[in-house]
Amino acid sequence: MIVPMEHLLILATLLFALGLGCVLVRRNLIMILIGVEIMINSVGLVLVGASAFWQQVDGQIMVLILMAITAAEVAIGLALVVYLHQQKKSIDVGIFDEMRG
Amino acid sequence: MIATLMFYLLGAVALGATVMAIIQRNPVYAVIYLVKSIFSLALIFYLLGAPLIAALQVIIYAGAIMVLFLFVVMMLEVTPTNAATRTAPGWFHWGPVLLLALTLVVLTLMLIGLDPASAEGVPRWHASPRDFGYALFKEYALAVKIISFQLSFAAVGAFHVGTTERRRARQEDVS
Amino acid sequence: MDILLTLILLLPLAGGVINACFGNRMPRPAPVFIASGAVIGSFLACLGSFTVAAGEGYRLVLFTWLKSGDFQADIGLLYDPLAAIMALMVTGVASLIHLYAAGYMEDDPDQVRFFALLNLFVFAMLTIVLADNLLLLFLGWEGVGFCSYGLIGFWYRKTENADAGRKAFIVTRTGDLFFTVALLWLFAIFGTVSIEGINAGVADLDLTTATVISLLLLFGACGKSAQVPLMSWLPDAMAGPTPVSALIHAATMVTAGVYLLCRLFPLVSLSPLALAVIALIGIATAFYAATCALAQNEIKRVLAYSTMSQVGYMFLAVGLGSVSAAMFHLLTHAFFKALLFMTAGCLINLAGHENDIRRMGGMRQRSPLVFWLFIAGLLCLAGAPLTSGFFSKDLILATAFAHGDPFHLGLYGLGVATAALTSLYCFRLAYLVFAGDFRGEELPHEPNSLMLWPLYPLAIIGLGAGLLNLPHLFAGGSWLSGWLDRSQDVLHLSLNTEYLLIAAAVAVFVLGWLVAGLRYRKYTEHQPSLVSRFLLSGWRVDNVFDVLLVQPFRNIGRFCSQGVEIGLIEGILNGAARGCTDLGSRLRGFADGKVSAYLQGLVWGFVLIIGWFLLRALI
Amino acid sequence: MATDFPLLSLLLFTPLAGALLCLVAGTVNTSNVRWVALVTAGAVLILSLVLCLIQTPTAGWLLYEDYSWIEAFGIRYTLGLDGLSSILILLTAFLQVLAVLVSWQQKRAPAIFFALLLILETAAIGVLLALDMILFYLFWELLLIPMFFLIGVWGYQRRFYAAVKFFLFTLIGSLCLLLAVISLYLLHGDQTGTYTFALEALKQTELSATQELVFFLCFMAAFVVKVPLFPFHSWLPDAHAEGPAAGSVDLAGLLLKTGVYGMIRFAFPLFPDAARNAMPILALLALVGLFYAAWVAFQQIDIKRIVAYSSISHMGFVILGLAAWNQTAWEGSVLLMVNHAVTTAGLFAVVAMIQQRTGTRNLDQLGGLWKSHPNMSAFFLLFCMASLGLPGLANFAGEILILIGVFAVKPLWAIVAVAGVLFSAVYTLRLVQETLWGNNCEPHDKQDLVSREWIILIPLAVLVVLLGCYPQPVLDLLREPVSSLLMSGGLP
Amino acid sequence: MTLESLHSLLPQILLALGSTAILLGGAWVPNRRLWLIVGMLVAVAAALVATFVEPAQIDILGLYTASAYARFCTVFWSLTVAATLLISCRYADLYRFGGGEYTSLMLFAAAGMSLLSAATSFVGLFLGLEVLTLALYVLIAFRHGDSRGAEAGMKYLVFGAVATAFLAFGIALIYAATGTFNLEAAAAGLQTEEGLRPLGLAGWALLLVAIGFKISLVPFHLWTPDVYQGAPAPVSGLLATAAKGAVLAAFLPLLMMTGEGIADIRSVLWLLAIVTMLVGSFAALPQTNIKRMLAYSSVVHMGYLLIALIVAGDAGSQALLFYLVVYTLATFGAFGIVTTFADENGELQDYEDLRGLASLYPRRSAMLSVFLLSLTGIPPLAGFFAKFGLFEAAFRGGYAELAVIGVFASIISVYYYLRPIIALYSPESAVICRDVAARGETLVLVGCSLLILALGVYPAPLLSLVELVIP
Repeated sequence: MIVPMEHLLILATLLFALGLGCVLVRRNLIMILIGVEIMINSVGLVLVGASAFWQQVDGQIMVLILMAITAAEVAIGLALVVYLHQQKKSIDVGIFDEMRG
Repeated sequence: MIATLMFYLLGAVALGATVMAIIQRNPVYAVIYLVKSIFSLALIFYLLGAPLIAALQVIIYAGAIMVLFLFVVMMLEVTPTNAATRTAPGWFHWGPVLLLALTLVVLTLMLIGLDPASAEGVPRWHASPRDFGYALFKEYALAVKIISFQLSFAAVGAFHVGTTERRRARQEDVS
Repeated sequence: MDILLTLILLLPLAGGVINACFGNRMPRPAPVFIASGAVIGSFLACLGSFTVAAGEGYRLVLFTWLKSGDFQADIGLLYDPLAAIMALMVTGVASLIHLYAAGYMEDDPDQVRFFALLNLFVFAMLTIVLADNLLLLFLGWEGVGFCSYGLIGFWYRKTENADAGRKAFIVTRTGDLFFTVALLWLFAIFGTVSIEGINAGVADLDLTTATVISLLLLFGACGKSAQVPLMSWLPDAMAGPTPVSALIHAATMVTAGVYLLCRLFPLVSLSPLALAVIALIGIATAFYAATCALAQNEIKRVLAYSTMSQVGYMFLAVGLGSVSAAMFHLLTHAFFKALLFMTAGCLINLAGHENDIRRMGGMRQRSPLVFWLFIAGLLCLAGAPLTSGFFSKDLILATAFAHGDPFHLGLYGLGVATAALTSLYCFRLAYLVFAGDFRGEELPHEPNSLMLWPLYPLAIIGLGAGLLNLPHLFAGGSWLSGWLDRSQDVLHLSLNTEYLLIAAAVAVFVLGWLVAGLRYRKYTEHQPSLVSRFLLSGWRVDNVFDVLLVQPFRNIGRFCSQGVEIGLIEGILNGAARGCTDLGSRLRGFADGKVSAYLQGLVWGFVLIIGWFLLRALI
Repeated sequence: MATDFPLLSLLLFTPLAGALLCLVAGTVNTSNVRWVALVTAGAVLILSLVLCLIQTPTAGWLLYEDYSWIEAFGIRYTLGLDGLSSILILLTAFLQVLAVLVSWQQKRAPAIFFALLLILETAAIGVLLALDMILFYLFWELLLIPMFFLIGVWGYQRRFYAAVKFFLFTLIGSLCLLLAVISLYLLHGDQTGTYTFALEALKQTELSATQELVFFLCFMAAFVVKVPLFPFHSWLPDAHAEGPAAGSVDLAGLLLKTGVYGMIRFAFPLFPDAARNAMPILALLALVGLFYAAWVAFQQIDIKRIVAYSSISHMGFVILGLAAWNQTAWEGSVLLMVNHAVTTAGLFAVVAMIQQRTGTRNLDQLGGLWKSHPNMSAFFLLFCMASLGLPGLANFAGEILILIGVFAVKPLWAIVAVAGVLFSAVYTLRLVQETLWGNNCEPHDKQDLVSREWIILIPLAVLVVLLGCYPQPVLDLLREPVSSLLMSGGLP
Repeated sequence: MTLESLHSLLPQILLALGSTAILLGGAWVPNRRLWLIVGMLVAVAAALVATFVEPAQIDILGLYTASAYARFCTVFWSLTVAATLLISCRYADLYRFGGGEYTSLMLFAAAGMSLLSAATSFVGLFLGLEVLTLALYVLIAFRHGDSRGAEAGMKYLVFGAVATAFLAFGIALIYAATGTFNLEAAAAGLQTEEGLRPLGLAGWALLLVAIGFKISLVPFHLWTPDVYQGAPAPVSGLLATAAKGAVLAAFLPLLMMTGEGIADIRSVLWLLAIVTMLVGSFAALPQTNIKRMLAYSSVVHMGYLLIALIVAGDAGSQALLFYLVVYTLATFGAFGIVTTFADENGELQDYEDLRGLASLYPRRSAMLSVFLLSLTGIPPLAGFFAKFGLFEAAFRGGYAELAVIGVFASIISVYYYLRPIIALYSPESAVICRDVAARGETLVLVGCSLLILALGVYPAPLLSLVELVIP
């Protein structure tokens, strides 16, 4: 390992927190999805770090799986964004509160 | 030692780029910043002995997913339209971008000149593409299959969700 | 013999049930025949079986009513001298009253109900009389209460009548509470409720218990017999049809209390204190009722108060320890009071359904026959010499005098004073009703013959019933005392004393007459004085009860239903329900439809879990 | 009498079969449904009558059935019939026939209505027969559903409120019961190694005083609510007032009884010591309820609510009898329960008729009904008199036995209770007064009783008189079961 | 990847391939009914295969297992999906669903669920969950032009994506702490007293957030009512039952283990169970929309199921599976009834719309009552024995407090379950003429209610089956 695992984890956690913050603070649907991407990136960082730590290849494979899954999710998500935009002419999540209670 | 230093530098770049991505009002800028963050993470991956993942990170994330984002952002024209942001961005805007970009380029160049196998402090272990492929298609073959299904269904789903009413009506007439 | 005895009870019951169930489906006179026939049959059965009762009496158990654990109560009859003479009186008077009622109620559309209830009443009364155990007695006791309730409120379309019935029922039931407690207590002590069993076992009873039980019985009797303090229902009960007043509220039911005390006399007589209280209540009632009778304006109310007063005398007699005196007065009173009531019914008819004696007057001209019958009754009531009332009342007063101690002498004095008052209100009534000219406007409504002729035998018996227990002074043999096996009740006073007592009695009778004659010979319209208003309202007892009992009852009721039920219990329940829904709404408010809020919830949950881990790690 | 024929199961499931038949028949022709219901209810009545008649008053189970049911939990299908249950079953069957007759004119969804009535009957019989705690609980809860629908669907304006209140109240109690049963079961299983819900086995469980008290309270929570004892009675007036006539008949006649039955069959024998200690509290609540309900009844203006509160008052009496814990009082309690069921059923039946004719149950708007409907009024008067405890009519017999039993133990309780009898007279007479007497009501329907109503009221009236004058057959049947239950609870 | 492992995964493969085939076929032959029926047959076939074909090997590449337990889950989820497809026939016609796409996505979701509950490794778990979630994203927003459906899809997407991120981060942390993706080994690795243990616990916390989202535990439940309300009724039915059950089932084997690490997780679950039961119950009280009410009800029931999960052991898992089956029958049935009441104007959701429907549709109303009462736990419906088993297990496991809170929650539940029933049976009828129920719908609903009744009277068969398969 080039750095202590802790430092790596701190970096990942910071990234994760930033992504979560983005998800929480932004109301633009696309920005929320971007926030999720940031979070998943940080996951990749942890996995690669752990993979190096345990000297196993499994973690890296998990990163690959994660990428593929994310790609699929983003595809659907963005399609939905387009669909929502068609309907409401907006991608501000705040206006989608027809159902509540 | 260099690798360690690079890790911290790259981490700082990634964090900075991410922060910038988050605070952007304009999603286009955000995507660009994010690409920067992804690049730096890819470099860290490389440092951590995952060259293949580093490459894939750039190719898939930056190359596919972020482009998709950009595409949608452009298509929906969701960029803010108020006057303040439409004016040509000044140094306040360009400064961080350039700085980060510059750092990245320097670091990349340094990495190219660095042999991970011989550099001091870099672990001897790294996942060679052969190991990787072996594990992927042997142990995790099932996962690959599932992912392939998953991606195809994502396509179907995206297609279904994205289909416009007009096209659907045409479909209905056929059935 | 068993059959005859059973018939005494069964006939009125059958008559009542048949009338109640099928009366309305039968042609018109049939229910009357059934009812009267049943009672007369019962009377004949009494007569036929009278001799069996002599001595120890006759026991008959029909079937077991209730048996559980140690408790057993039978439907059983105890036909002893006391019961026999009482049953004879009840059935006899009831027969005559039924006949009278046949005339009186001729045109009433609800005749059937009337006769059904009347028959049931006779049945219940006979059950009291004949029951061999207290529980069965209690059945009759409550039964007469119910029938009286139904009959007082017979003309239910007027709410006052129904109210009067209800009042009678509830007040008498208040007395019944004490009776019930006495019953329970007696069972707890003796392990039986049989009257014979209780009377046989009283010897071992300690004094306090005996006193308390006797007092409980006394209060029970007070309720039924309209004695102080449970007397206020009787005047109101006059709302019922006149035959009812005659039968229930003069001859039979109100004397049930006296009968009860006589029936359990071995128990009651154990405690001198209880006897004294009985005597006191008796004389107090007698005096109270006599004063009230003085001021009444309705003919039946006068008679009602007089009944109360006379029953007070009977209580006094029991309190003095003389069962035969009590029974003697009970019998004579039954006859002449029934006579009085029924005649009063005729008078009311004659006055054109007018109750108020201030609007009568000159009734003698309307029907001399009725006048004489009524006077016969009044003389008995007032204690005119040689009438039955004279003898029976005199016996009681003499017994009181014979005790000799100051307490009893005081009782005697009050008794004599009451006798004077009795005479006074009797003649006041006579003068107001018969003297002068008719003051009302209504045309007379002639009583039919069926209403008149049962009065003759009653008048004769009423006047002559003194023979039943004629003291030796008048060459009598005190037959009743003998029959009841109460030779100790026969007085042995010196001749002088006896003459003195008789003289006193005659004197007060005459005194009353004279005063009444002076005061009421000529009717003058005048504003009632404060005193007479006080007396008219029965010493304002109703108001007192209203304030002391009825209002608190209502208020507690309101407190329970408004305060506790709706306020407290419902309040707590609704509060809990509202708390739940409020909490629900608040929780629901978290789901405000905004994704960002939801995401915050998610993060808070994450923080919660991490916090929980930390907490566990730290502790 | 040991027969292999599952007579008890037959008794238990005949109404259920009838209910299914009703539903099936309802799809063809709705007017036939009531006949199906009547015939079924009649058959059950005959069967239960036979069961009552064939038994001799001996101790032990007259009939007993025991099959394996759910092995995994040790739940068995155990039924047993003794004098106590047979009396109450007979009562149930009788009242159910009346309930069917009372709702003869049911227009809304008669098939479901009658099916629910019959399901209710199955549940009630099941409660009275079950000897396995879970089987008992099953039927206990099953009572709720039909009743809930009867009130909630066929009731009056505030039916949802009333139905939910009923449901919630009883469910809270039952769930406490369930918890107690489960933990008792585990405790017993841990002690002996056999996990079973059989009543007889559970009686052997060794319990500490605290455990016993907690279990007892949980059991009582279920039963006390159902009885209902003050202050847990709040659901009853609403349920009565908003429920249909048949619902009220069943509520008063069936449901309330199951509570008392549960106490004497399960709660007391299982936890005798705790029960004995709790008796003064129970008696206190019973006495308070007795007066309180009478007072509240006095203030009501809805006839049904008056009758409902009178039920609470009378059930207070019943509980007081149980609290005395001796033979006479217990026999009196059960007898009063039966009598009260009959009387109250009669009252509710007549009230339904009154409402049908006048369109109101408000005392202020009623009055003088004797004039227009003498026969109906006569029955009403009879039931009212029975209700206020006139000797010779039904309720008195039970009340006096209770009083005697109680007086032997705690004279003060009895004396206070006697006063309660007066209170019942006060509100009952007010009820009679303002409906039958007076002159201020013009009913739109002048029809006095029709033949169907005669058929309903005559048996009730006959029973009211019969139970008042000759309750001995009932008492004979009760003697042995009651004394053995008292034994198992430990006689004082 | 050997033939044996393929053979062992036959049901899942059948589902996935069938789904693909139908997708392709649907593009050529646009016959909606046909594909729905075919899809249903495929699902049933998968169930049959899972039942009767003995797997060649139990452990499949270290990702999945083919144990009796996993097969039981496969059977159950497949059948649920089959029922969903059957019940969707009329509904799909009504809203002109693309038959091929809808069916294939459903089958794909079934494959995901079955993989999920068969997972033995975090990789397998993650994949299964993502397959399921992805299919659901589309299915929830399947109704075109329906703004509520779109909103529901969006909410689910955002939540799902965030949850995926949490899940992935959690898995990554656990991997970092233990060095393995294998579920049991990972959990076992946690128990050792190492410096990395806090890392693992943090990973579990993240993981629990993701699970909490999937099975909508409080406070991760907020999306639930909105999504259920907006999604097509059959999809809501699937969401509330199989989609949650699969997640729970996946974690059951894990909780069967003992040890300190698991104890920590148990304690969190304990807390979550309490909060979930209480908050869910209270939040359900003021609901006036049946789908939202059912959503909250599902939240509460997940709280109940957590009790069983916490107790684990034989008693707990038996109770859990039994409860899950019974709960699925009832909830699915209730959503099924909502499905049958849908027409061109939309679904019947508000209680106001339900008023008086019983007089028009006595059978469906009766069935809805049966379902809701079973959820309440009233005998003689299956819900009673389910709750009974649960509370018994809780007592046995020494979690009496959970049982008591569960009882409290079921008391509150009475109110919200009874409200729609009373609305149905109120005399005044909402004057809406609804379509008659299709044959398929009737079949499914009658089947559900009969099963509920039968299990309520005689639960022994299911109990012994469950006993047979518990891990």
